[in-house]
Amino acid sequence: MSPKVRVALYWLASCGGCEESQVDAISDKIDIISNLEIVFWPVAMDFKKEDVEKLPDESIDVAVINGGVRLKEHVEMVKLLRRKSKIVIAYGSCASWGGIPGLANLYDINEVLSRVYSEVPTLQEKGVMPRPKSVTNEGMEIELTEVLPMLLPLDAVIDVDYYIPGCPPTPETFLKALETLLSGNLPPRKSVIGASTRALCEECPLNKTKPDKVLIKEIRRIYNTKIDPSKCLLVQGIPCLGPVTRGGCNAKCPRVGSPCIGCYGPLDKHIDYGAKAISFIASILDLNDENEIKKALDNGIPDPAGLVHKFTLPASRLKVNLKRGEHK
Amino acid sequence: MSKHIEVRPEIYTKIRDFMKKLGADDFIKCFNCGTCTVACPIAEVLGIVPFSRKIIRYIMLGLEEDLVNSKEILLCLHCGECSEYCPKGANPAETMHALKTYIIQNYLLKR
Amino acid sequence: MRDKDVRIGVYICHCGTNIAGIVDVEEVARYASSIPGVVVARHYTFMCSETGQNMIKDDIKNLKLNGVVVAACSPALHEVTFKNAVKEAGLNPYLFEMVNIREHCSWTHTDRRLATEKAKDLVRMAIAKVKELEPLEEVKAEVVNSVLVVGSGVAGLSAALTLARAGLTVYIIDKRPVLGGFVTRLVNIAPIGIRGREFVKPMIDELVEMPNVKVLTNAEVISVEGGVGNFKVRIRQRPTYISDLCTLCGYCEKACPIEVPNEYEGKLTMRKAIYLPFKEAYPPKYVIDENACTKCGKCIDACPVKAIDLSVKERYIDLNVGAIIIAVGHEPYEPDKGEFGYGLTRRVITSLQLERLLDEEGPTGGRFIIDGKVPKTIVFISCVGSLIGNKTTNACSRRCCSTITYDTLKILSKNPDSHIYILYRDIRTYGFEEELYWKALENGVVFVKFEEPPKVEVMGDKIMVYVREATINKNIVIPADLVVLFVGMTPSNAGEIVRIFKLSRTADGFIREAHLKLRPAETPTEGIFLAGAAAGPKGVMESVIHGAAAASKALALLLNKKYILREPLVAKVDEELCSGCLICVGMCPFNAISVKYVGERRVATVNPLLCMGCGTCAAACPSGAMEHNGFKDKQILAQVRAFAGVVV
Amino acid sequence: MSSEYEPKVLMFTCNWCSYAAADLAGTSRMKTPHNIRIVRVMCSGRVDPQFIMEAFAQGADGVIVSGCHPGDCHYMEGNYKALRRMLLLRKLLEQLGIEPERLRLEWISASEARKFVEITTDTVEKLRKLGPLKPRLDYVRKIMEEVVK
Amino acid sequence: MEGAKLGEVAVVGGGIAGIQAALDLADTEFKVYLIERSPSIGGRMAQLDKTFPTLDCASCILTPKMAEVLRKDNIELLTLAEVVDVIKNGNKFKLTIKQRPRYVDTNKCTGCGTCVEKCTARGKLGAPDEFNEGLSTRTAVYIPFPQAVPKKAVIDPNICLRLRYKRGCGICEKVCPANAINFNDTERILNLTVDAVIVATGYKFIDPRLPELSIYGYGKYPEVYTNIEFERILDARGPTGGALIKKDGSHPERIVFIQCVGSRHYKINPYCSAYCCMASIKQAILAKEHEPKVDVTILYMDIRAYGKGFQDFYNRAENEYGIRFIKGRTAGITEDPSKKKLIVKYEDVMRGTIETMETDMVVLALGIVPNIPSFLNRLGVVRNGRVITRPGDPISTYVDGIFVIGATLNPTDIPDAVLQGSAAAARVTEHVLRRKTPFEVMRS
Repeated sequence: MSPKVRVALYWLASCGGCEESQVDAISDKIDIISNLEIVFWPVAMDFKKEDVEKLPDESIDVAVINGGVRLKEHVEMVKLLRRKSKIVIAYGSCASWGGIPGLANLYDINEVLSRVYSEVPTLQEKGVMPRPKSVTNEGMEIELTEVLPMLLPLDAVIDVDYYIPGCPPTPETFLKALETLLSGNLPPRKSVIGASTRALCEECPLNKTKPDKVLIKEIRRIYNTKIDPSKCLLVQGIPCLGPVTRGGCNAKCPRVGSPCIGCYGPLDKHIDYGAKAISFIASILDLNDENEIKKALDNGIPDPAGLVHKFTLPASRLKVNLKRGEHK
Repeated sequence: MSKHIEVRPEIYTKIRDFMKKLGADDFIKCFNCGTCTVACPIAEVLGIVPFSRKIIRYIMLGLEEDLVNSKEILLCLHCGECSEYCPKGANPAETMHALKTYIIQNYLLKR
Repeated sequence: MRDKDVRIGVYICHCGTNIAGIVDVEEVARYASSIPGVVVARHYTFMCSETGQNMIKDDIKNLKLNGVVVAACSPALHEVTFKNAVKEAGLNPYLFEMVNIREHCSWTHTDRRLATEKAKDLVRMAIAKVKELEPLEEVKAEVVNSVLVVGSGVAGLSAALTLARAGLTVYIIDKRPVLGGFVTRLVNIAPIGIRGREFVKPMIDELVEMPNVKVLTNAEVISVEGGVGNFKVRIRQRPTYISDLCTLCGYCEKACPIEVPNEYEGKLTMRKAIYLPFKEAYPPKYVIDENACTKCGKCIDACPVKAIDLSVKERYIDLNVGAIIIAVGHEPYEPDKGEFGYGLTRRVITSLQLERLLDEEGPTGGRFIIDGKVPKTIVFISCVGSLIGNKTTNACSRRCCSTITYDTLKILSKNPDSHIYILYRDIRTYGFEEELYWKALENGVVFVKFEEPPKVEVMGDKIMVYVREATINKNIVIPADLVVLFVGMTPSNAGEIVRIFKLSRTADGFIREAHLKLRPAETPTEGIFLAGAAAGPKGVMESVIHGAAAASKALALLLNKKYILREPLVAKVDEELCSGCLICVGMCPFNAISVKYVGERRVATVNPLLCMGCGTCAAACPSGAMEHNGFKDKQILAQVRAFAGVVV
Repeated sequence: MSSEYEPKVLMFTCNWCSYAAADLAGTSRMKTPHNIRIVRVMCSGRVDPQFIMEAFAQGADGVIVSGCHPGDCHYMEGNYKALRRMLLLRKLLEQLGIEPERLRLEWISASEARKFVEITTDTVEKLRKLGPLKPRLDYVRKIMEEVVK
Repeated sequence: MEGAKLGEVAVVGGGIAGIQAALDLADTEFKVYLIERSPSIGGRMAQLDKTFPTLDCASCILTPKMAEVLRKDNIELLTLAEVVDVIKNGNKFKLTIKQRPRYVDTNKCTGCGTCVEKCTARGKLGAPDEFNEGLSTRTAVYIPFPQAVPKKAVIDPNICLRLRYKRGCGICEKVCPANAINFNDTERILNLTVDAVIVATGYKFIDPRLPELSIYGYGKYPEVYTNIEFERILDARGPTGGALIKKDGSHPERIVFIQCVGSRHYKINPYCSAYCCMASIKQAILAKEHEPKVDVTILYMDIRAYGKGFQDFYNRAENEYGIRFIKGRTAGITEDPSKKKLIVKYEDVMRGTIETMETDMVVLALGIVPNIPSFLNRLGVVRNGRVITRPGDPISTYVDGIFVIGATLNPTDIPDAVLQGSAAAARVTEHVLRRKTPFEVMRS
């Protein structure tokens, strides 16, 4: 066998789901495990930053980073890993486009912090803000990294070689991606690996139940709608993002009657995933009177950004709510 | 509709028949273009404007007392300039001349 | 973007001083030459002239251009001209973009610097788009050598006759029960002086005998699909209860209990629910007025040849034609009740009713009488419905002045000692028709010009017409026995026609031509032509000519042609990207998108012959697989980025 | 906002109605503001919300989408689809800090040159009061540049 | 019958009507001979700057149609050619055509204009430029106008020194890069046999120097122009480069248009010339656009704004451009030598007052009469100066196969002329395909 592949794994503004999927994927793949040499994996073992700094540049074969860039410390770590690794992979929706934490970009960072540290009802001491430097009771000086004014996807900070989509990417996606990487002929840089090049509908078992004209009279909410799980959700008025989202998860959600929420992200031709989703959902709303349309949209989609930019806001064309920040 | 003067078509026919006998009924061709007024040497001087065109309108609309009281008919020198310039060949000069005889015969002598 | 091998030619037109007067054309040309990919940028006084076009052709050949931008007038005028020039030089005509720096720039701005700045932006945007354009081949479409003529007035008949004589199959339809249109109600067609129906009769007789002509009365188009060379038209024919067995004996009419005003006679007389519109009408049979008929069935029993069947239902006919000629004519303006006294007395009539009174076959047998008496003093008021009145098209109806003078002569021939006054805004007897005006004068008709519309007051059997005779500074009143309102021409339900045939209208409400002077007999939609008063007020003879002109365009399109070339600016599916989500299928009103299988993958596919090229499906396609040739995402985005100043 | 700020307005017009209205405004020599740049599409139904997002991201201060009056569309229903998309897009844009007045959807028929002039002039007036979009975009770009340094 | 020519047609007259007829015929697979008397097609419309009511520039409408005439390979263009005789035999027509010498080989000449620059017969030795209605002069060898089709040079034998004296000069021959000059070109007689003839020879202006029109002082006062001359002044390609200036170069403060000059007059021409009301309104608007401060008045008897969009154009002229419309007629124009102004005395009929207006320029809306070629007289279709056509079909004469369109028939404007052009093409198609006379109506 060729020498072991030296792998570094790291996580930023993450929920740990990506790690779960990585473990699920390779825990029974002895041939793969035996081939890997993990040089840095702080979430699992006690690796320190110095361990990476000691390594010669580009000595790590693959760095798999998940989670969005939220803190100043994240920026330093990913720059370090970039320097030390030949290939950097953005693993999962957060690393690729900012993910759900990216929705914080809709608000000014001070609003976010005050919400977290003073308005949340379960707080005992309200208003205690994180301070960059402080002294513990034992008199030890400790530092806290600063929160960035906006959350960024990985490729906004460092040069990313490949993306593996999903929240989290399914084990199959991760294995397919690994297979592609280890297959010797690497796809062009910056391409999405492990997933399909076409939209989810193609894999979805419910797609064939569509009538020949997909037109809906109203947009319904999943939580208060009794749906027929054997039929395409979109046709029943549920805003399923399957048609505009990349396939590769084998339609995990629609298969169990839950609409696709777009975690596998945009397709290659999209320039703004959210705008494209807006376009197709509005187009099939078969109403012609302006007030009727407004009523249907207000009832069906009270929070458009939440629906169409759940995973992609920081990578969208506008990236943030332009009305927040000092520049009101 | 206070001071609306009633149009009397029979007057127009009466005058037209009279003028026809005198061979001066070309005036019916007039389409009110106003060249005769400008061509007339004395109209502007005497300040009685518009000149022959106004008379022809009176005839066409049958405004009898306007015709009788109009001094233009008597002042007209019959120089013929207006007929010279008239684009319609409506011969206003002849009309004024014939009209003078008509007014004299029917109104002045009777008074 | 094929930046390395991009070789673009940019041409700025002065259009005399129309553009160069405001826009600094040298500066725009200089700026264009500074943009990467542009190998030549010229400016010339008239790019659309032969010299201008040769300039483009020579550059394409000598400099091996693979993209052309022309900044000049609106593409509506000369996009075709320049495309042909590019094509003749051997370059694919779809690697060309036109920039409107005249109507959208020099003609609408005054500040030279800002207008030049805008022209430069528009040129930059066009260059960015041309870099993304791809060569396209025109779509070869089968052509059907038949024409549908909508409307059987003079214009429709003239067009149908010319096309039928040239050998094309012609379908001519009319919403009314008989052919002939508005002109059949006129008593004298200038300059011949014969009745309207006598004028159209020989045309109809020749048409109906031709094997390649089909006539449908009581018929209206309800939907049109497809495009030039291959229209699918659905026609609804309201029930014609009476069959061809009818021998015009008239027993049914006697038996019919229902009486309604006869609109053919200008509502001056009554007619039965079952009636013959006018003498020698075609089709030669009686007609049942659906709104009036109570289906009592008395006529069925009275009919000796059992020609009447009241249970006939309306039927739908589908036609497949290569071209359509819209000749739906006009509707005479119907004054409101009380407008200039109309409807308050029988002594105020419209010019339509006058025509019937002058017709020997009319309600008064040609004797010009009202309520039995010969009207001594008659006052005509012109421009009602055109320039004056409650609802006006604010446009001259062109024919009223000539018709007024012509009718006065006819009245005077019947009642020589009537006194006729014509109250007018302008007497517009244009061209040789001036002699009608002179003849009317010589017959003692008095013309009074008004600036304020005259007022009409009904006083017993006298109608007092008050008007200001400004030329002698007097307010006069004419005690009239009869007032005739000369009603103008208004568009005949143009709203409906425009909706079905997807056309548009000009400010006066009539149907809009492609271009008043360049293409007066065509509409902007390829394959749909326009003739007669539908396009705007017109005389009978002018309608004959307009009908022939429309026919000439249809002949040029269809005569001896097996196929035509259609614009390839249609939608196309990238089957590698299509996920089969079928969102696009629901978007297409023309059913041009259907489903097909690549292996076992279901994908969408577009039929280029049915696709009209609107691009709605491309905007809706969630994965970007559906593309709109000539307006692809990358092409429009290039323009958007160039708009923001991005020089790429 | 400062008076010398000249808003940049991108206008998508449909080929059959609004483009012809713009032409008619030109032939009638009606004066329109200099800030409008027109992109011609065959139907307002072709305007993809992505184009509008790109326009704002590139610094357009306002975007007008104009088509034929409902019922008059040369392609039957293209304008209805534009209406639906713009209504939903405007809700999203509001959440992303773009004032709704910056995106207008108007019906302009081929003979309504005066309406074309009124709408373009009114839009530029409103955008002058709203102020430029560029400073906010520059602020975001500045943050991202600092992070990458 | 795909592509096979349906027949051969002669179109006499290369104005807008003739060009449209030729184009439509070519589209319907006819072989067309377009016969034009002057060196280039385009007719009167080529001299126009703008056209009513849309204010499109005339060349934007005309030049592409002229360019298309060249592009159509089944249209053969015969310029400097006049139809001398037309004889009908069977259902064909034999045409005798006299083609004047161009003295330039059209295959070689590229229209570069070098000869024109070098020609010695210019200025006083030159000739009045027909394109600018004689307001400027042109050289002996010249190109009629920038967008001429064919854009080739032509030599005027009356003023060319070489052609008049058989030797000397010949500079154009020396400088011509394509040596296209050919001094011994001769007149040619051509014979054509065609299936149908469309006559579109346009109109003639009433001579403004007629004694009855002397009251207007045309020719006597320099600042009295006919409307076609005024159009040339407004045109950027015209003598003043589009600047609205008087002959002495100064800007006019006031312009007066006088309608119906040589029209609606019982002695000169009883008919209305149809185009001139709208032409004057258009020129008034253009004058206002060139010089917004100029004061413009139109003296009219009736404004004949009868066509589509005309009334709207008239309203806009009055309300938006502030052009004064006065119903009235002048009895003559005199000059105030001291102030070098022209005096127009007229009656404002609607106010019944005599007005005397000082003006800088006067534009006469000159009447027109059909320009009927002599061969039509011999075919017996002309009676007292008017072409007689079938009552049911105004463009078909009683001689089957002879059609007459445009101003040759009656005074028409451009949209109607274009329509008549297409209609004539349809009539020819009918005539050839069915050999049946159109509209057997009232053969009285």
